Amino acid sequence: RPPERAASQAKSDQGKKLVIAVIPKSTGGEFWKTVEMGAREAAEELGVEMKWDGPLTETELAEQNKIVENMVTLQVDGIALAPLNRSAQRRTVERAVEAGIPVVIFDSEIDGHAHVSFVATNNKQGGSLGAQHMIELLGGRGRVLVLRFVQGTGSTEARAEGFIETARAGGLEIVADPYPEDATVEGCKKTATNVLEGFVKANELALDGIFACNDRSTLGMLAALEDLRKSGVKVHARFIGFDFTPRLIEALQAGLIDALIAQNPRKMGRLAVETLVAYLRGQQVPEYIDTGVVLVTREKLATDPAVRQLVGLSEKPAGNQGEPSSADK
Amino acid sequence: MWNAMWDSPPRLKMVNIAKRFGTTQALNGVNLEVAAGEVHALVGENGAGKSTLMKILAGAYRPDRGEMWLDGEPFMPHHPLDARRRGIAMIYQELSLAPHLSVMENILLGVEPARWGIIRWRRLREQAYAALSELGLADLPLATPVHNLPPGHQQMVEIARAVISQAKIVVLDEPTSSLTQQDVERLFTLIRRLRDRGLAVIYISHFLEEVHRISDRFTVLRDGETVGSGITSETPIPKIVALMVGREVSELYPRRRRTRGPCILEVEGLTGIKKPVGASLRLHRGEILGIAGLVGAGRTEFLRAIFGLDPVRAGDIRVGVFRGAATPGQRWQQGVGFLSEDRKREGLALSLSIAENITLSRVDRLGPLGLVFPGREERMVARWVDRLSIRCENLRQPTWTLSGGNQQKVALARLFFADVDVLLLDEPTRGIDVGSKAQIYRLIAEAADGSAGTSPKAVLMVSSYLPELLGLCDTIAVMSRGRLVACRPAEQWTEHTLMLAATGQDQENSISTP
Amino acid sequence: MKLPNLANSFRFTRDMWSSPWVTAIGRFAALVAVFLFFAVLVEGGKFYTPRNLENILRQSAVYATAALGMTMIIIAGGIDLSVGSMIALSVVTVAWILDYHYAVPGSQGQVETVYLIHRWPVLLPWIALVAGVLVSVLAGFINGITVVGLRLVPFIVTLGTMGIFRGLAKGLAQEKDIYPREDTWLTRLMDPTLTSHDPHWRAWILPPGVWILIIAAIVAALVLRYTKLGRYIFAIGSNEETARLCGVPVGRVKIVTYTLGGLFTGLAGLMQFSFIGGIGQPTSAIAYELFVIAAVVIGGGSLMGGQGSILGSVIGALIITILYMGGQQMGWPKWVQETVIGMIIIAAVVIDRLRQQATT
Amino acid sequence: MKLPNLANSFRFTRDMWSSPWVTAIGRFAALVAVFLFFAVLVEGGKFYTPRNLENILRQSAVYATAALGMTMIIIAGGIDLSVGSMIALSVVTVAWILDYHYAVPGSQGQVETVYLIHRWPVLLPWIALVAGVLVSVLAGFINGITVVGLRLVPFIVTLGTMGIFRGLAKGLAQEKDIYPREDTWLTRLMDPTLTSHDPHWRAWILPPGVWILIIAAIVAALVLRYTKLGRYIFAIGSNEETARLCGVPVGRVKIVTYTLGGLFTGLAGLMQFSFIGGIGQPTSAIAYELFVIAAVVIGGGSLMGGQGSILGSVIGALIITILYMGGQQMGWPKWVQETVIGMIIIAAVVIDRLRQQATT
Ligand SMILES: Nc1ncnc2c1ncn2[C@@H]1O[C@H](COP(=O)(O)OP(=O)(O)OP(=O)(O)O)[C@@H](O)[C@H]1O
Ligand SMILES: Nc1ncnc2c1ncn2[C@@H]1O[C@H](COP(=O)(O)OP(=O)(O)OP(=O)(O)O)[C@@H](O)[C@H]1O
Ligand SMILES: O[C@@H]1[C@@H](O)[C@H](O)OC[C@H]1O
Ligand SMILES: [Mg+2]
Ligand SMILES: [Mg+2]
Repeated sequence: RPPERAASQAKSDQGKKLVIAVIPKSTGGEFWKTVEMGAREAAEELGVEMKWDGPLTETELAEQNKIVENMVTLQVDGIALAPLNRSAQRRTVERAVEAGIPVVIFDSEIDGHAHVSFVATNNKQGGSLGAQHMIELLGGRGRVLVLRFVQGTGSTEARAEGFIETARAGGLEIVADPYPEDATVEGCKKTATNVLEGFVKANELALDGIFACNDRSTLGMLAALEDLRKSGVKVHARFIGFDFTPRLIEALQAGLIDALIAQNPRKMGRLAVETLVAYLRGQQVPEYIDTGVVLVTREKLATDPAVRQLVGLSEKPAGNQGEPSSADK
Repeated sequence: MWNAMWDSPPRLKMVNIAKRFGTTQALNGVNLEVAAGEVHALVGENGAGKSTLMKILAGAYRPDRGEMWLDGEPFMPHHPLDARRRGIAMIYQELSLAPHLSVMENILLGVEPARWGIIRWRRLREQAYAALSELGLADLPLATPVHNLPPGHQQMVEIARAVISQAKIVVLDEPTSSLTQQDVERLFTLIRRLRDRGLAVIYISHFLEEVHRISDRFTVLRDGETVGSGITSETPIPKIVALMVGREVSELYPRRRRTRGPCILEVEGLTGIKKPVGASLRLHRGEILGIAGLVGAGRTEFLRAIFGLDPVRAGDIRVGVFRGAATPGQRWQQGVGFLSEDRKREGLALSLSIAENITLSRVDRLGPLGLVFPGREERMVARWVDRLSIRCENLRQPTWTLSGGNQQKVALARLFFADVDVLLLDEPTRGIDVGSKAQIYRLIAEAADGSAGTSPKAVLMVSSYLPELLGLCDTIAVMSRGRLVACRPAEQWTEHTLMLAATGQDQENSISTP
Repeated sequence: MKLPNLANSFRFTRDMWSSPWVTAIGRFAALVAVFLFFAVLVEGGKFYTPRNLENILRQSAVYATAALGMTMIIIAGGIDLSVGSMIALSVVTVAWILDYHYAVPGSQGQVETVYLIHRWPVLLPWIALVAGVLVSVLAGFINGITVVGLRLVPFIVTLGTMGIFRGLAKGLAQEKDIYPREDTWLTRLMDPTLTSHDPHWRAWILPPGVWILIIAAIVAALVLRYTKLGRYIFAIGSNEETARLCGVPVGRVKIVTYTLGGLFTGLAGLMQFSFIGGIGQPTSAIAYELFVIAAVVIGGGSLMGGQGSILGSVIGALIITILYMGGQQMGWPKWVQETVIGMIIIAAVVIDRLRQQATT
Repeated sequence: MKLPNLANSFRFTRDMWSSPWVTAIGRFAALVAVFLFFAVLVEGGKFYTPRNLENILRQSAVYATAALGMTMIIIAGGIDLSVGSMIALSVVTVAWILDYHYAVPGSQGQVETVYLIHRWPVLLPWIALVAGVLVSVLAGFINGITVVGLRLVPFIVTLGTMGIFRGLAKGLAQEKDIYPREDTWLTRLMDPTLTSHDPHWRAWILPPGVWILIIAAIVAALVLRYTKLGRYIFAIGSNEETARLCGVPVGRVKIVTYTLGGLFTGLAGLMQFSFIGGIGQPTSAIAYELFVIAAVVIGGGSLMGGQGSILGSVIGALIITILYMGGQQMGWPKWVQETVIGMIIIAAVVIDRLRQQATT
């Protein structure tokens, strides 16, 4: 954690408009779009210029490294980075810091201490939140499948870990925890399909619970389950996913998903930028900022206004129900 | 002279050589003996196996059986380099150069002077220069990629390649088909020099007059077997032909009186990108009009420009009632057909069937609304396959399975199938043996007569083989440096006057259109 | 000289083995062999349940449909590396139209979002379908005129347009996935029907997408075999110079071929849209060109042009799919699957070459 | 006997414009133009800081190094679609060796894990380096003998091995990323040196990986120009039949070419290993073959064989990299970047064709 020099540098920067780079794990997908939204809002409010760029999918390490380097070249004042890999990119971050550019890490953890602050969901807690609910749903017994996401990634690995630990402690059996083929919905769906096929016995899916670690893997699993159902296989497994997208919310309402663990991507984007700017302006920032995680069930979705707001369901009464905020358009 | 050498073993002895390609027995027990210090001609019909035999000698193919001796030593090359090292230099029938490499690299390809695998450029340049000098082409640019050279010079580069190696035997497989008369003379001088130096030269050609001029002895192949050999000066050409074909070719040119019909093709001042230059010509139904000229005179370009394959810069073309330039597609529609001199590159789609090749220019005749009815196609094609006696197993056979002569007939059948009124034929018998030639001449004549059951056609025929022009055509024009310099009835021409006109020494030099 | 009548036009030694029928039967035998292999090995006969058979068709449909156009292009001596991107472009276009909305001033001075799908619930899916196909047709046309107009190697042109079309797909989707407001029948195009609970869908017997494939394949095969266009495509691939000499409008035929390629790829795009669950994902179908080309090659297409068959390519797509599905259902690790598929691609071509050698 | 003097072997009208030097200068001009474009547009002169110049070299090194081998293969008339997979295979191999460990019975009856890197801290990185390169050499050799031995089109062979090598990389890594126990100097191969605080690294002036590229490029260019092997590669690509008849050992030369391709790809693999932070990621370098081929083609290589140059390909790799970097630094959206790169690839080839036309 580079201490003093921020304050001194902050002074020299005064008067000049700050330029910061925000680098997500990928530029595709609902989750990152929402993060971008939050980040942009914050940047506008704080009067800083923001550059947003990331790799295509969440496996392209070399790509993300190049983007970080190019931002260093541009001598942006600060970088907020959601690292693809917690150990492999440690040096990437250290190099940026060596070049005099403070880095705030968000969404996913990174090894080392070069960064200024870490703004993220408590992912492990999110995982165990899911496991607790699963234990409740299954009454403390059952065979559960966990669909992971990209290996080596701070966020989703912590979720899987949190889930598995808590679930095991609560008496559940983890029968498989595969990584998907790649970081796309398709890739997740393919892997989910293959793995599920192995549990189909006598036209029945011999699983009691399923957990997926983020939006892509939840979507893929959802699609795979739908295919199974449509082809006449009985599915009684409880399904808990992570993150929300309009499609996932619909599925939750329709009973295809039992619960979603929701992070707050908008807030995450917002806080990442706010923290970075605060640091650049010479303020004290905490080492870790928790952006919060909640369990969303069908009931909460219908009744809890905070939850409804979080997932973007309109606050207006019944008639307009289901209208997403569609802030991107 | 070569008689004296019989005491020592012959330079080359090939005994009982056989080679089979799939179902084709290309060679079936061939014997060949060549002495040092002689030019030995190898002749035979298309597909007799000449090139195959030489490729075995050069190590490109392995024979199925048979033995070879080189200067009395057993000889069986495993690959071309092997043969080259033992003193076999080969100039293949098809041009075989690496177009991107320079002249000097091509000359020394495969035998570059090198130390530790590193090329010694200086020495390479010297050796290439020496070889070219010997051919009288010292001014050829050594570092230019060969694709920038005209075809004649490309052929000379290949010959230089053979000269360079310390060869004992030099094989030339149809070397003259793309050479100018001047280059042919230069080549013959070189061949004689090589012979006098004690090398053995094997010379393959369908131009029997050339064979007669240059060779000391000859060997005839027929259907993959040796059917005879002898001393050239003691054997008249017709006898060699009889050995090749297995019968007397009595009437090579079907001479008949024809009546000239109306003018159907009129060309006025046609000028292409480089050639032709202001060429004019009138062609009538019932007429066979030949165009003579040296290689590179622009005859091919003339036909291509008429047919819309090459751009036209100036001039006018009239076909029947149609005026002006047109695409090949339109030409076919107007009743004009074109036979290319280059079968392999553009004449035939070799992987398509016989039927498909024949109908390709008039697919619209195979059914209404852009449809194709295979049954109808086969009926229509069968007639022409029969008329041209194309030897094949069935109509859906890929064209590459046919022998060269039969491939040529397929290309020709396309014009008959399309029932065109004007046949533009470019070297219709290039590389074709004597027997097949006679058959092709008969077909062309029948078309012009109208004796094939249709109305008389008009034929415009380019050929470098003067006897064929004199024997077949009613009228002959000469093209020189892109200009049509003379056009007279065939009776008024002799080989000599044609030659003079082609080289631009014709006294009268008048364009007379009778 | 006699006419080559049928009796003598049939020599057992050579012609029989190289006849298109024998070739097709050979490929079919390979397909059956691959199928039987897994039918025996996958436990409990699960591999040949009607459900799995339907799945084989459903999962191979996208590749097979795109392979129809690729077959034509490859026969004409070309190649199209941009099919994956074109599929994505179609997918995104369909979703974009289904999700099209605009803002109107609402009742209380608020802005209200109006979705076109709510206005035109019947018409809009059709518009989306047509637009989704058309965009690929246009893309194919662009490939065609670039190859012909600039006289460039198709490999390079389509390598370029692969980037361009993918970029446009992402641009249209604003670099995220588009989630259409409502599910329409377009989303259900590839749904299994055999086991469906909905009698309406059951009546289809096979998923509508598979029907599209079947009809498209028949049309493509007929075009290649029984039309002038088909003849020209073969002729150009066999020897472009000859085709030109014979009056074939080479440029125009090539453009039409690439455009037809776009048409079939557009249909494949519709299927992909349904298959990934009715969303507009611009990163969809990455690297599909390789599978599609592989299907054509396994099916007997030659990258030198002049050779290939629709039936063969469809069989090729089925073989690839069965290998994947079988490998998955056998629980082979992913890496084994990839390795095996790689080997099969090579093996297929080797066998083809051996067969051809045996007949010459 | 006189030597032909230079004057007569040099025709000004034609030869001058098609001479390799003019061609090279033309390409260099294109590179400079692209560079200047961004140098002007990227604010504050940041595009031509020493740091960015170093970055351009670092970021293009993987493509450029792999392009060296690809250049040879393409000149010989072949193609290699498996380079991306080969890079991944090398990356995984290096990581696997660095992470190699085994269990021994520990002090209190417990099992203890021993890491080889702790035993042989100096030697092991070297072993990993050699093995990482060798595995790609072997892979290239396999491509070569398959193309030659089975007489297959390289497109198909390497499409197959693309799957096979990727599969093997995943298999070796057990379908996960490998995290070597310790960082070694191998991880730092591509670290920037200019801005490094470590004087030891600074002394290198450029990152060691870039040096490897420079040396490899010089060697490759010399091989192509001054050795028999190099001329044979050109001869085979120019006219394989002629080369065979002239006694060039075609098969052997092709095998050597693909194997050399593997060698350079292996070196690129080392760089990639460092560039992604020293882990063994089997999904790394997906689709890199396309960039590498594009670099060669932009650099003047012809997919028909017989043409291409090392300098050109390196310039091609630099152009592609500068376009990406410039696009990012200008803040172009991703989709614009992709679209632009696609267009540039096509434009590069068009310009090349025009230039060639002008000289003939
Ligand atoms: N590579 C090959 N594959 C199959 N058949 C071949 C091959 N090479 C030659 N043949 C066949 O072998 C026979 C002899 O061919 P070859 O080329 O030796 O004839 P040639 O005497 O040189 O004829 P031409 O006068 O036309 O050059 C022909 O029937 C030919 O079709
Ligand atoms: N200088 C040259 N460079 C390259 N190609 C040439 C050159 N001259 C002629 N050619 C080609 O060689 C072939 C024959 O040339 P051209 O048409 O001028 O002569 P021709 O009188 O028809 O001779 P031929 O009897 O060989 O057909 C043509 O295809 C032509 O394009
Ligand atoms: O870390 C990211 C996670 O927070 C989100 O849920 O999905 C994408 C992930 O990689
Ligand atoms: Mg011959
Ligand atoms: Mg000619």
